[in-house]
Amino acid sequence: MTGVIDSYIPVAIFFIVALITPPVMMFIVHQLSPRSKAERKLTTYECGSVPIGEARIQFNVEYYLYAIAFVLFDVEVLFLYPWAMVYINHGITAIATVEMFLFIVVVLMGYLYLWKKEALKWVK
Amino acid sequence: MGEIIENVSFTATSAIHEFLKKTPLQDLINWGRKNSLWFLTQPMGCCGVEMIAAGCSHYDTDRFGIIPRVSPRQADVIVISGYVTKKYLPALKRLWDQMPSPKWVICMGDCSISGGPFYESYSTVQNIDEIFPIDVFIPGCPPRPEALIQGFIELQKKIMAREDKGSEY
Amino acid sequence: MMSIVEFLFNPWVRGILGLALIGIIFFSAVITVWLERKFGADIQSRIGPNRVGGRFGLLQLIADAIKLFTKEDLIPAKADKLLFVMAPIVILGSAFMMIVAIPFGAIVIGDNSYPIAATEFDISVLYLEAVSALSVLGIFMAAYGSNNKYSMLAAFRNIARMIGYEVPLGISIIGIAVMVQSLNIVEIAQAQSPLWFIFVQPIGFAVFFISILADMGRLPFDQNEAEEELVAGWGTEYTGMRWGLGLFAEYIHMILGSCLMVLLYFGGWNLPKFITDIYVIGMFAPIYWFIAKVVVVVMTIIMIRWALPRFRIDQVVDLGWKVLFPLSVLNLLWAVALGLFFGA
Amino acid sequence: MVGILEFIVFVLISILTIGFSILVVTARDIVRAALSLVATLVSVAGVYVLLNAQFIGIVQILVYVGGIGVLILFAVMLTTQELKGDSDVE
Repeated sequence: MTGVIDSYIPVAIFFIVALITPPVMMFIVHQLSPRSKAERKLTTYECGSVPIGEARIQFNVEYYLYAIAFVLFDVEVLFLYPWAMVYINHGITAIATVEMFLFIVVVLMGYLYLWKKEALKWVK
Repeated sequence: MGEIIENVSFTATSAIHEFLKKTPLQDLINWGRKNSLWFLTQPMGCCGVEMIAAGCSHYDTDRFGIIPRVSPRQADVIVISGYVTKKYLPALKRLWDQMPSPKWVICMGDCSISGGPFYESYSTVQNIDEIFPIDVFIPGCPPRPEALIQGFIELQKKIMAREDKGSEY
Repeated sequence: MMSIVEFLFNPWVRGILGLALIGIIFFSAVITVWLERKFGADIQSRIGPNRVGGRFGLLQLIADAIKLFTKEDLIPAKADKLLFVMAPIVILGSAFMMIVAIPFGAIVIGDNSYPIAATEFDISVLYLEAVSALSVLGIFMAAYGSNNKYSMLAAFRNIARMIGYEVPLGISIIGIAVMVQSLNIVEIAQAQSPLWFIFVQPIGFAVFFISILADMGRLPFDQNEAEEELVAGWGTEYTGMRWGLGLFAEYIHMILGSCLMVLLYFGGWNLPKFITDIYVIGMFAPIYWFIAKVVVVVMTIIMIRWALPRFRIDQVVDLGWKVLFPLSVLNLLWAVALGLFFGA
Repeated sequence: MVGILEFIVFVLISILTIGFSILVVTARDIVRAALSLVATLVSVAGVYVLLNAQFIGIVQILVYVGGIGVLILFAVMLTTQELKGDSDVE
């Protein structure tokens, strides 16, 4: 194994601990706490009324528009990370800066288009 | 409406839990329970306003570790704060049923204790104590927040002395 | 001497010793909850818990923990049981995975500083951002699992808010990365030895601070737990310790977010050399310095919670997309200019 | 020794990935299927890290959990098909 993966060994250890801790805790709780056989306790809470219909309903399409915009900008932001690492001291400073500036301008054009089209408006 | 109100008493079924009740460890558990009595924000009548006031800055039930919770799933105490109309009783009973065990009831104000001004009214429920296992009655019309706080302290004493009814529900 | 250091920096040893950090963070989450109640009481001119554990109610959280541990654990009949049970694991797991990469101060011996972190890698800032996004999925699982209308609304609001603020958060982090030319959080912390980045990039700090508040779901951005509208948000159907785990995860997120803020903008643990050269005190002084800064940030966040009202969800989304995003791009340009001026 | 460990981790991640991807197509609840898909993509991130491509691995988590996962969940919640939990079936 090389050095890079070594630094992920603690991540793996923490991952396993994170998987184990809540079940162990809930087991202890299960032993200590009272348990009752009552169907009425397990009804869905809705301010004391009987719930009408399912909670898993269709949602507004506006959420989806936000999600699409988010994916676009998220991926574009990710392109900036490698660039930020190398744009200085690698002999490409001038061209890298100009190109990234152009990239940001293009992204901003898309952003302005979204704004103009009212895709970022919560309730139309 | 149209729901049948049953007076069901639920019993605990965990073996370790039953065993703990006979040991001094239960005192520690009761100490924890009595010092974190979270009450359900469920105001019903004019007493409800006093109940809210008891949680606010001037009276500050947080001193005793008593804080309001909005969901019955995280509440320990339900305060019947006012007249219980026949129409509201199913909702109240449902909220009480949805609270996880152990849970306690405090009966606040004359209306909920005996009917008060609505004694033998056609629309209010009399004899609340036959429907809920009430631990503390707080008389008054409406009782002042201090009285509610005293009621909480009496409930704490009952929990410590293991004489409360609520632990069984 | 060197062999001990080498032994401690073995990844296996480091990972297992690092588990102690989980305990420490759990303990500090308990303290933060206590601080929230006591300090919040001060702000509202109340007294706050003062009945158990002396005048300051120090044992209040122990009592709460005992109660939560002995409270009945309910799974609603209509719930999707698998998702309902898995959700706290994902929320808490996201918090645990964040603990791995954050250095909680450093021990300075001579010219060498040994950061107290379970691990270090080159892109830890990006890793933290990625892992903290996992908790959103956990909240969605909790909401969909419990099959409660309030929870579903809470989860959707939560996702809508998160995706509005993740982009400005990312860009403000790039603003730092272009100046340090590293995504390693230890290097970023050490790079601000003479000058904190909050003075270099005030706009970036404002964007980061607001975004991380929204990311942590603290007021004024807690639309997903707005008690007046949505009962208890995703936790409406959760009882006892299962709810307690989620609550703890949120407080752990808050502490870790404060740590991140201190590391990125408030100079981390750096102290002048003449202080760290003092024989034993100086060795551990950076840790105290770091913790002091984190406490200040945490208390600021608590103060904001008790002092500000809650925004409407459309205002929140508008703030993220229409104000913070352009501001973060502006800050990026400023940071690039600074980076070109000083870096090249 | 170290090579064996790497192999074991790889096998574990592969089992996770395959298991979750089978769940994607067999789950009756459409949201469970979507969440399994996200879990599959996260386990693929583990493979990337194992291949020394840590940046790709982290980006995989960031994009596929934060972005695509949310997008899929929203898309699923938009469908007109009546959503039913597996708890009804079991």
